Amino acid sequence: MTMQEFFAMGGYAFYVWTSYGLTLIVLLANIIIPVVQRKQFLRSLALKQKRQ
Amino acid sequence: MSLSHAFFAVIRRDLVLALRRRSEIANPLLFFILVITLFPLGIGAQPHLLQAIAPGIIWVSALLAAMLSLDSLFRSDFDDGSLEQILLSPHPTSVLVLAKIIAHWLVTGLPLLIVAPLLAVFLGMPNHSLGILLLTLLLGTPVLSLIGAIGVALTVGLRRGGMILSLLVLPLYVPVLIFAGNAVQMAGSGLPVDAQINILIAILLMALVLAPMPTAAALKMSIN
Amino acid sequence: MQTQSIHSLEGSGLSCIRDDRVLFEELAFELVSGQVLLLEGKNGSGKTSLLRILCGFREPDAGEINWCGDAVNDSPFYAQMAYVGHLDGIKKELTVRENLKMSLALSSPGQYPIHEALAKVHMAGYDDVLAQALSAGQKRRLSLARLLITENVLWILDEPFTSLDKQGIALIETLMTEHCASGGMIVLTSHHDIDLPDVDVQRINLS
Amino acid sequence: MFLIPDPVVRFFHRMASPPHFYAFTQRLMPWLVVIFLLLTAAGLYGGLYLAPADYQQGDSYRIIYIHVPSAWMSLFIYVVMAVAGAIGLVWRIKLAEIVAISSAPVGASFTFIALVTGSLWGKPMWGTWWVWDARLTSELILLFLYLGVIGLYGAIDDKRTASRAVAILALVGVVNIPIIHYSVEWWNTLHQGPTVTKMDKPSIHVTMLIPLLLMALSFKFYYLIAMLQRARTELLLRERNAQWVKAMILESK
Repeated sequence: MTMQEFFAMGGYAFYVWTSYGLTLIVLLANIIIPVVQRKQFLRSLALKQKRQ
Repeated sequence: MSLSHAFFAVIRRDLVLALRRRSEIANPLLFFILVITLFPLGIGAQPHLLQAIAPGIIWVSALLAAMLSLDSLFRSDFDDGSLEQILLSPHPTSVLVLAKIIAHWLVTGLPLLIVAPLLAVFLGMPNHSLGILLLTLLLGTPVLSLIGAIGVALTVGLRRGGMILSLLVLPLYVPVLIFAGNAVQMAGSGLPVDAQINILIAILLMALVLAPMPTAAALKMSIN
Repeated sequence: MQTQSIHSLEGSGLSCIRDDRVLFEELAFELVSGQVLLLEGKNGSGKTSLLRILCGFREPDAGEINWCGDAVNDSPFYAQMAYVGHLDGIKKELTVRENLKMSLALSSPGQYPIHEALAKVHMAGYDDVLAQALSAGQKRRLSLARLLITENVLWILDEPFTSLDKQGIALIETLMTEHCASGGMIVLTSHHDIDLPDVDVQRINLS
Repeated sequence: MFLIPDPVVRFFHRMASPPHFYAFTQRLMPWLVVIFLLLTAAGLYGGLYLAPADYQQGDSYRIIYIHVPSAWMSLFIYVVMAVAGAIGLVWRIKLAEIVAISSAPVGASFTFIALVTGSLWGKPMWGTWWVWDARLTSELILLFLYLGVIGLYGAIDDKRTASRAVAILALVGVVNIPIIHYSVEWWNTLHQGPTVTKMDKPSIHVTMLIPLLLMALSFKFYYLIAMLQRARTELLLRERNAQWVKAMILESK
């Protein structure tokens, strides 16, 4: 199987790759959002402590 | 005093209150009639079309009317502190809550049954399915009150509980809608509907047994 | 109350945190029949929160409460307590008598029948008046009448003196003294200083 | 408790302590990520490359490797959420409450993925984006249930109270899900006939089955990772005044 054939997915490329791409985005977002939130929160806590 | 005395006292109190307030009975009923009147205006009054969707329309409207009426179940008790007194009673809260739900159904659910024949005529439903429509309303609307009580107990303490209540409650109404709506539809085409009715009875019994407990727990949570 | 046995209410290690603020910590008290516990403190110092914890409406963030030696939930606590809170629990569409009958149905009959209780709170003859026609002070006295008609040992009162005149305050003080003399006990919050010469009053300052 | 071996009890006891949980999950995280990546790589390689095309559906069936595991996860996570909620409700374990609410967005995401991929799979198969197929309809209702849980948690300001509300709601939901599922299935067979069921069971071959199971397992690990990340954030938010959080921030400077 060539790379081209692989990406063509037998003519269903749009459906298959949209599915996989969307899943990737949603799953990544689910990790990134809480991690970023935590980092921000820790930073604000550290600032608060410095002020005291 | 005994539990059964407390149970009936709560029912009687809520019925007296509803009678003295009146709008509590009238509002959901008017809403129910109004929504059903809107459908022929919205989709056209071809008799066969209306006839085909009549069971669905009636049941969806009943669902919405039941949901709109839910707020009055605990609202005034929550606002004036009666709910605190009920929770402090040595009697099991779930039983007292069941009494309140029954009273609420008598006030808001039962009237739907009374106007349903009129609406069935509006929508041109065949006469032989009227009995089944009434039966499904009789079995289904108490379930709506019982399940709805859980949702409203969870949200009664919130300032903007209305929107979230519909999100909590409507998905749980799906089984009732499916079986009841379908029973009426089948009855219209002269098919047997024993299965649907039996399932509705089973759902009602389950809701009667299972719903008061989480409702009581949710009220305890809401009061704090 | 019929048995005149000694009851006790103990709290130990109680703490309450609200919105990140520690209202109280490691709070302990012990109250026995015939005593009054007066909670003092500024607004927002946690007086009402403590009362609501005693009622079981709120969970303490730490600590426990015992009734006669047993945890509140394993004891007949709820059959022996009555609460008059910030909200009066009165249905304005019901008459005075109907309101009291409802309270009675939720609990068990106590020292006084309804008409005597109404007389004691200076509301004789108001039986058939709708509660919405009552003044604030009358409503307050009506909710206090609830304490007299139901069976109870412990009264939990949140600011019982609000919207009462001098006469009304004296009336409650009399009722409280009588209640303690017959083996009852009371936990209350108040802005006013209370005048109970014949009663053993404990004070907790929450600020 | 006497049925559970002692070390297990001790493990859970220690895990229920917030600082220990926070530190332990931090150390655990790299391992979870490595296992997840390995499983996903193997699953995708097997599913997208090794497995042959379906004789009826061609390559479009390959959506199965995310659609079906997502649908499984959506139900699985709801049950986990209800169980964790019940534990929090009964034993008042703060971490159980946090696990319950941290599961909800992950579960909702999987439900959303199952719906969208189902639709994307349906388009070439049925010719339309949406068919009132039993599984898709059930997933849609499940999504509403998840959104209800998330919305309720957001609406209640006091987070301990909100956790109790969520636990009650999740328990009610978990009792209702089988009933909803059954009723939708029943409704579906009645109205649609058996035309669309071919999506459920492509004549599955071992080379197709193994990647599917690998993906299902990899999603389980993904759930652990995402849920723990949320739980750690939520834990910090709730414990922001605790001594251990202050100590930790001092150390990190």
